[in-house]
Amino acid sequence: MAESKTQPEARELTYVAAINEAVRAVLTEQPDAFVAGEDVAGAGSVFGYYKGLLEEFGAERVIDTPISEEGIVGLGVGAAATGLRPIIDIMFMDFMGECMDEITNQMAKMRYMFGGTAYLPITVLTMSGAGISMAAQHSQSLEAWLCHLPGLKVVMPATPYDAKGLIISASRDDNPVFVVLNKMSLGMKGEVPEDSYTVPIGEASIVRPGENFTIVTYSRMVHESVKAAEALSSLGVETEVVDLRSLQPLDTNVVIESVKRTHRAMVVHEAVRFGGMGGEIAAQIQELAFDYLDAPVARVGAPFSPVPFSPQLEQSYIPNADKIVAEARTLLDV
Amino acid sequence: MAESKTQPEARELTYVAAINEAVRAVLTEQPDAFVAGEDVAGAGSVFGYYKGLLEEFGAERVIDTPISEEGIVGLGVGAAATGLRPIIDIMFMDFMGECMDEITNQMAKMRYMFGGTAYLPITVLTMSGAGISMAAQHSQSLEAWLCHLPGLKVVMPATPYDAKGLIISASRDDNPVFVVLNKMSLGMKGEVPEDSYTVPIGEASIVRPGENFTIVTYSRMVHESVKAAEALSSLGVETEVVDLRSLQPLDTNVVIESVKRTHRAMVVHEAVRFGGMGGEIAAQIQELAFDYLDAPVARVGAPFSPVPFSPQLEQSYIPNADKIVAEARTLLDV
Amino acid sequence: MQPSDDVLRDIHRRMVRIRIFEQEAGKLMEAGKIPGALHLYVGEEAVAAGVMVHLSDADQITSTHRGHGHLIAKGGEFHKMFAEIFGRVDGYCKGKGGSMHISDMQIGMLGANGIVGAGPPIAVGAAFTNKFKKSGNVAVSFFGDGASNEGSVHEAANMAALYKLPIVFICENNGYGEYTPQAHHQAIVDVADRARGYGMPGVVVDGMDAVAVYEAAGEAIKRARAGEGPTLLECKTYRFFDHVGVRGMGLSYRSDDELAKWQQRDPITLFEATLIEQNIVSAEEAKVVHDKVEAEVQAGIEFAEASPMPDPAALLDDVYK
Amino acid sequence: MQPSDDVLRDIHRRMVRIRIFEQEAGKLMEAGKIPGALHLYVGEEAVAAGVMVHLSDADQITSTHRGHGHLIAKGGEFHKMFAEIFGRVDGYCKGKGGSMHISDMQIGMLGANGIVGAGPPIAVGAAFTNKFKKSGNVAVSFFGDGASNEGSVHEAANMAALYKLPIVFICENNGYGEYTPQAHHQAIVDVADRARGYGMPGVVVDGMDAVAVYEAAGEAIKRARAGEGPTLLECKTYRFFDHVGVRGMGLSYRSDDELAKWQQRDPITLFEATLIEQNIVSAEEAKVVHDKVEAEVQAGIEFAEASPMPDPAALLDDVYK
Ligand SMILES: Cc1ncc(C[n+]2csc(CCOP(=O)(O)OP(=O)(O)O)c2C)c(N)n1
Ligand SMILES: Cc1ncc(C[n+]2csc(CCOP(=O)(O)OP(=O)(O)O)c2C)c(N)n1
Ligand SMILES: [Mg+2]
Ligand SMILES: [Mg+2]
Repeated sequence: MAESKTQPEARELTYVAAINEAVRAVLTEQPDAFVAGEDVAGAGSVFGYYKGLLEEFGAERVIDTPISEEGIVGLGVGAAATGLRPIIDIMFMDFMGECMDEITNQMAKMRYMFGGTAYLPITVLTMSGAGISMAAQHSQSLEAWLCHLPGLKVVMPATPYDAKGLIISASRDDNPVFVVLNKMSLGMKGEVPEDSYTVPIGEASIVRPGENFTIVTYSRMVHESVKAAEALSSLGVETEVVDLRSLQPLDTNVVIESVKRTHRAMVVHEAVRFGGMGGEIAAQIQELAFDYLDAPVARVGAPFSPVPFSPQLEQSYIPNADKIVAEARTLLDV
Repeated sequence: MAESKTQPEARELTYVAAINEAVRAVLTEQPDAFVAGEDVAGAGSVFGYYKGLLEEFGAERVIDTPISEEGIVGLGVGAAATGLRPIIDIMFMDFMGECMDEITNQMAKMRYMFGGTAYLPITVLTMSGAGISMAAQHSQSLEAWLCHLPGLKVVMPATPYDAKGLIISASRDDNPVFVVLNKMSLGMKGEVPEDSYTVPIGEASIVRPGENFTIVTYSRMVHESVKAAEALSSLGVETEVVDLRSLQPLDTNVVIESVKRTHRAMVVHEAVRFGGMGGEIAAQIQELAFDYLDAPVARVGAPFSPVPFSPQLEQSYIPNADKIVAEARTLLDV
Repeated sequence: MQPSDDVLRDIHRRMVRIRIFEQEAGKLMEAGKIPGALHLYVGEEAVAAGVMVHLSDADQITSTHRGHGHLIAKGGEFHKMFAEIFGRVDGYCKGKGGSMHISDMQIGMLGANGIVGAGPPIAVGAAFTNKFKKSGNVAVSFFGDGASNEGSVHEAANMAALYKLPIVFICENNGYGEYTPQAHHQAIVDVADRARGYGMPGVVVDGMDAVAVYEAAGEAIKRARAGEGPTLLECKTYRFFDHVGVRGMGLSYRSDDELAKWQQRDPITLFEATLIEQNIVSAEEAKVVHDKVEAEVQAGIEFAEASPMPDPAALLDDVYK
Repeated sequence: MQPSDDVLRDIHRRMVRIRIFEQEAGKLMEAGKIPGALHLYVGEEAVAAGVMVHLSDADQITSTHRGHGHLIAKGGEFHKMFAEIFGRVDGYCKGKGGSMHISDMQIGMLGANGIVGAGPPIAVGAAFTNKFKKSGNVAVSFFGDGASNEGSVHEAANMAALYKLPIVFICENNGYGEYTPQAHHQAIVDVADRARGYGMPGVVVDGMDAVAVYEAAGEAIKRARAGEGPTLLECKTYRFFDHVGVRGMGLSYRSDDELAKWQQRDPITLFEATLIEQNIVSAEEAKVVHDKVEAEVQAGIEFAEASPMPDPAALLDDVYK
């Protein structure tokens, strides 16, 4: 896939508007692309991603589906295998349980099982994260399930810029790509060029340079990590924050190079800590940079419980800058 | 739950016979227990777990279901919430995608979401692993999905003794417990006492002591690891093999104590290495025993592809003693 | 199955309880006092009330994301409900569940559910217990027209018919799944047409008519208790508020005309008029019912507001038993 | 839709191709030459042949775990099939898929599938492509009586009817899901009864009668191509071998009598007798068909045996494009 980083212009968009612009760009560029999902057409998605697209591209390309997640993903798999480029919407990532078979056993494996004779250019947009009291079944971050499945790619944009660029990359990719969005970020603003640009899948970005400590993170936790880095700075620790952007493939190089410079690292994600991607990343860091490490690789993630409803409880559940700082201070002894 | 380790008698059973005996013991002890799943009654399961149980306990307690995994797990959830103690059979673990919502959003979370007013004494028996050319959709080891879900317990017995003891423990537990079995192990023999005994959930066992190196593993890979340990012994490395038996809860203590003694560790599982439980375990080891480690914690798992059908390819895919030894020699420089 | 006057009064009371609770909840939500999502039941009261009046505390129900009405009709208590949807420690779920997971295991209300279509398989499990224990209890599963397209509902219906379980499936067809009209989510008009494909009776009833619901549900529940197996009962109804909250996302997916037409068939107005006409309750008595419920709702709100937020130290409680 | 003589001969040839391939595959399996699981199609040939003769290479099908018959009838080549089920590099899937994932994208065979019920949603996607591209092609989805209870089949059927997609659902009702008889997995006799609940026609046909299948499938496919939407066509059939392999697990879940009764209605014997009686093929010509296929099967086996095992270095190929 061609990479086409353009100069950012001084135009600001929200995360949700960037998603909208990305999907519009894809539908414009790719005559075989279409969007299908629950309430994506008439309502433009409950998150507003697709507002105006039904009007612009018509009901043949922006399609409301029944509440049938397995059917929807199956439709995407079958359409992709026969020449279209579906954008499939799974409203909340929590609903993946309803279509995990189509994801795991069909989408991820068809190409391999068929000896390379098929390919599936599917983009799946879905929503993760807690923070607005949607309780245990509408707040999860289950990316670890997807990253464990050979055949899938997984990206998790933290900014409007990356949301747009990664969605466009995903839909130009000839493999299934999950774009896992974040609900607390929908209103966040950032620079977004007007043209159709890509953010390459599999490339992390250093969003804050630093020499003493590396935080590896992704999605909304990038911003909490940057905040934490500012706080740590006042304690004399200069933290490098690596935004992975893609979890599968994982940009191990950028992470390892950073840790080799800083000698201490922490992985931060919103998902439940136990069994989350932090384990994989921490394991890789110590495998590949063992001799450079002056301290264990720490991990910050959600505690081992479902997401509670009550706002204060929920706040005490979700990782944030304070918790990152606290954990870092213990780790770094500052 | 009462622990009741009994003296092993000199009676040998196969893994599948141990499973059968365990379920028989549970149905005998617990009048509210029943077994439901596809072909569990008339056929006694395609793996033979339940042979004879329909005849012994009747069609009200050993129940063939339609091919409806979501319905079957839902039946288990609803029955457990209203006072029964279901044993639910999911024929192949690969089919969990069909019922992942019931597992994730109902079974694992009901108690928490309801503020502790419900409890779900469900035991799920399911089958993992490759090795008999069942190809990509009948050979997976997806325990990582389950271990990431607060509210579930997960055990993976390596021996007939543990299979029986863990199934009995699982069905006495008042929480949902997944007993993930292994298809290559069905015919393996081992000592199994006749009486109803338990193997405590959450307790690892050291199956081979050693001073120079720790392998942390579970399920069938325990045996490959022990084989590898023998080979390493001839190279002067005495390997301690820790059979986790339970993955959730994880017996961190036994692992950490071992590593503190041996200073070098490797995690071995059959699941895909990337995103597998090895990441979590390796991350914990370096978090909790960093200063004791003389080398990075290594991991052996399946490579990043679906399971191939062709026997030789499949053999080159599955971790085994040779691969463990090779990886260990690199790690330990022997 | 003609309802007695007492039963009629009971249904009326249950409907009013739902209506006033939901209206107040809607206001509180708009006032920013309720976190998260709130799916209100206003307009559909005849369904919950007409069904639930047949059930004892030992009978079980599974509910939906739109669960308050079901819980109230089943006997739920306002103060614990408000406390829950406010996220307080005295709520039904100690504040951990909220509106979408509100539940009362004591009275067989196996939970509102944030997953569309998740209830029916669980209800099959409850019905299985009833049969296994020969308890004579029945399980009732509510689900929407939108939910009817989930595979889980299909699997549950088939299993229920296969095992002849004591269960009733109630499809609350309010014409929409979120913002998608029925005609855009299925090519059929009557969800009850699916019953035959499982080997169970399918019945369509006017869900705005509490007596009609009462009678049809009574038949189905009797059948279930008698060991004759499940029924699929479709109640045609309408929600007067938006999908979420009162005004929702402000989308124009349904017309004012359509809403007005249905509001003319307000199940409570209709039912109350009949009761008064038939001298079963006087206008006065009806007003007393409303006033009493109103007072109880206000007391519930006060209770809930006084209830503390859960202690963060309780975060990890109740993950396991 | 009366079949021409040529079509009849074509159907015959396809049936014989399936039968001999499967019989040989069964023998090879019993001889230990085929790794993994093998679900054979013997007894059900009239279904695949009667349907597939209506399709071009541009029409798509989804199959099941019992997929050889579908692939052969769709035009699959023996040598690549044997190579695949032997796990050789010249197989359809380079040895990576095996029997349960055998597929030929070139001729629109979108794969056998190890997941029961997984095909229909994928076929809906293929039909969606056909409609989107206005290609005039049709998708056909095969699934079993057992599979009909999977939620995926329900969701697919509803979506197909909703969008009026060019698709036909073929339920191969052979009376069993593995070892469980139909009466133990659903409370209905005709899976086609489910069609009405989606708003599509449901048709039952004798799956042992190739002409009956041909005619009913022809109608359904014509409807689909004409943009009139899906049909659910149920073919009553029987497998002469066990669920897996030839003799399976040796369970006595069906009686010898039952098997014998169905074998008397062997679809090939019946059909051949009719063809000969009606002078469409002579007994001699029929034998030539068998002999030719036999020779082709043997050549396919030889090819497959000579084909190398895949190089372990190819293990990680084709995970991604
Ligand atoms: C599995 C799943 N898919 C989608 C959703 C999002 N969602 C919540 S309510 C709803 C509509 C449900 O429609 P219906 O079943 O008719 O119930 P109603 O809201 O009309 O009462 C949808 C799509 C969900 N919560 N769960
Ligand atoms: C999702 C899933 N559940 C269960 C199985 C195990 N299984 C394989 S074939 C089969 C029976 C299928 O019955 P049916 O659909 O009638 O097809 P038939 O074998 O009779 O052709 C079962 C249960 C599976 N492969 N996939
Ligand atoms: Mg609705
Ligand atoms: Mg069958």
